Amino acid sequence: MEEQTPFRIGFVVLDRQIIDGDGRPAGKVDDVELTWEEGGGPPVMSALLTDSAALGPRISGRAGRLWRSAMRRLRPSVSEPARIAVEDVAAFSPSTRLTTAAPEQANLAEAWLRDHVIGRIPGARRGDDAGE
Amino acid sequence: MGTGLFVADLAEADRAPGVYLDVTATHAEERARSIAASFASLHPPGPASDELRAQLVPLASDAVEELASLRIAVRRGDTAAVRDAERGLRAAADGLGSVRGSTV
Amino acid sequence: MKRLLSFTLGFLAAIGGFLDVGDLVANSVSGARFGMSLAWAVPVGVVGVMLFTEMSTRVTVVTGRSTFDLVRERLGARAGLVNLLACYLATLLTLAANIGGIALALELASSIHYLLWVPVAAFLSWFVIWRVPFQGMERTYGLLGVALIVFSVAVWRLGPDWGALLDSATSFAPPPTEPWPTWWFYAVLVLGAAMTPYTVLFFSSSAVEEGWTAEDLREARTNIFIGFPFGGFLALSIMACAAILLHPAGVNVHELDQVALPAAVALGKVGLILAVIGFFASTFGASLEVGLAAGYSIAQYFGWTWGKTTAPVRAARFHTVTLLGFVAATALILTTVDPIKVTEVSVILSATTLPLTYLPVLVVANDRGYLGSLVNGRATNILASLYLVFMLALALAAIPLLVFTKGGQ
Amino acid sequence: MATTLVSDLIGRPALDRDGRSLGTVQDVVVRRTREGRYEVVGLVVGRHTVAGRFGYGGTLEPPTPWHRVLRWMRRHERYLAWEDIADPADPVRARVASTDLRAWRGHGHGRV
Repeated sequence: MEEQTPFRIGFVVLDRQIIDGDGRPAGKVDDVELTWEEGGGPPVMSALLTDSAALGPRISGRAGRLWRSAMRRLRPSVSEPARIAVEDVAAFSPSTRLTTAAPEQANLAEAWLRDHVIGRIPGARRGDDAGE
Repeated sequence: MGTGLFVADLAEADRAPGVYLDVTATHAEERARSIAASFASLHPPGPASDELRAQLVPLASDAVEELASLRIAVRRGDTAAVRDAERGLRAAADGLGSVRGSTV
Repeated sequence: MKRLLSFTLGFLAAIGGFLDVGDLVANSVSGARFGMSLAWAVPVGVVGVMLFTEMSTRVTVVTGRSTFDLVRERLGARAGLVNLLACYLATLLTLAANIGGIALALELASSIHYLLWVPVAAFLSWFVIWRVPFQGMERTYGLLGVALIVFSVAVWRLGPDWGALLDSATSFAPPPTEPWPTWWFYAVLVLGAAMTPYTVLFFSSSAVEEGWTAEDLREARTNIFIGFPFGGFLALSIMACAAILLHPAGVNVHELDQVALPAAVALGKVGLILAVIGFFASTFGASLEVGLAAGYSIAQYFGWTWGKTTAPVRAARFHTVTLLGFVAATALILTTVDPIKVTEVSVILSATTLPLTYLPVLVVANDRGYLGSLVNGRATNILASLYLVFMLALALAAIPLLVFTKGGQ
Repeated sequence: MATTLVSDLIGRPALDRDGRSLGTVQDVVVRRTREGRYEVVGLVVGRHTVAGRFGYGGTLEPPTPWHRVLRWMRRHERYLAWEDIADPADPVRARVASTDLRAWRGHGHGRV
């Protein structure tokens, strides 16, 4: 992807749907991490953060704090949002496609619910009925 | 009460399932009862309206009684009782109509 | 032949999907109280929902991006979240109203108290979402929903004075005895019932579920442009029945059983049975669509795997949220609050949240970067802009009218 | 190897050389270099409006009445190239006066 034209993170990366290596949705880009190298010069986009906990800072004001505390109570174990290195990103548009599988952390809630709630209900493992 | 009259007509002509008539009559009765009760509990603003209230309260309770007898008749499928209830209802309706006519 | 079959099913689903407890109540109450003077609201509402659904389906089919995915992208996380919560609340209320509607319809067929039916109705709706394949689901309630044609036949059988009906329909004003604010409240009710956000969300998301691509756009459009107007015709028939029979008798509609009265008076037992079947199908179909729409909106905002057609095990968060939606809605109705009042409030809330999802879809539908040559044409844009202003006015007026007229007293 | 989050950067007040407010940081503009790194090339500053995101780049042609409304709502937006930024801390200080800044006419998105 040799595209050189500059683009705005807010338009192209933030809040975009992440599709992991095998085509499954893996959440939204809730935040982006920038890193300054020692040698000075402009920072570089180093990672994408995805996890509803990462959404907290983006919802500024009281709602944001409410959101963050709720998230902490829901999942005390997970403090850091899931981090995806920029190198794993194949393309940013139309959605953020990864070359690798999504980090395990992004799917913690999905896995927990699958094993403890949904998996328990009979018929949960029925095949995809592709619309038939 | 309009609903009650419709239910009575349908019951007499046997043009609707009894189950439906029973539910509709019961709902009509419940609504009439709550309206009559809330009206009766209203404090009449002045002496002039006492006379109006004296007319309306009994008429309202007549209507509720007629709807109750209609419900019972419909549930029993007793068309004769339905016809009586309908006559009573029509009378109460005309009574209320005339009161409304005089005041408006 | 398969093309024709899938066409008719889509067409039927659009009818069955269009009418829900909100339409049944709003049109019948307005007809009983105002005659046909609110008839204009139905076509206006139908054109609005057709326009909105066509745009959002076109955007979803071409970009593969669902409505709430785009809402968040265009509004950003914060404004998107406010939008999501407002729409989710309206959708939950609509779900509760329709589950109440199913229970009331079953009460009419069994004279067992509707509250006993509520858990059954909720479980049945959830179970169909959980197990029954997508088109099978749409086919059932779509076919049964057409039973509501009985109201159109009833209008004809009641042999109304067509001249008087027409005068009332073109009067665009409340009957002398009725105040303007109440008349406008019921206008918002009829419009809100026709232009429900969940219909748009369900229709566009189901395009993704059924794997539609740009080629299927033509079929999607025929479903919308024929199915919805036919649904509007049935809504008008319900209003006409109430206007012809209940209005002169001074009967105000407070219960679902009264909505069915004209069908019984005009066509006897057969008419009544068809009406009750139609009630059951439209409220049941609506519960499925609203239940899914609630799950879709949250899953699409957070970017989870979503979709009824994917195996539940692979969309655990989506199915959990959908299940919780059903539990919350059932709990609300079990508090013995009057389902008809819940219906009216849910319609008012839907009308208030309508522009929140309409605006982002209108913007994306004009973005060549997303739709290429399929962006809105000039005519569509003019109409869409008019409706944007109209929907904003509707949204601003809805709640004040609800409060001022104390629920349309 | 200091890192910051875009969410911290967005919303930070921005001042020009003479201390006059440029509004707040609205967005970060990056460009992919030959080595495949995404280097920040500048910031978009201005007054926060929801419409800030609506307008996107050149590919949006809203119906005529709305086009003017959207452009009017985003009239405060200015583009601050990274070289013109003296100090990216809080608040962001620019080396140039606000008058010489132009809005960012870059490519919105599309097939990036």
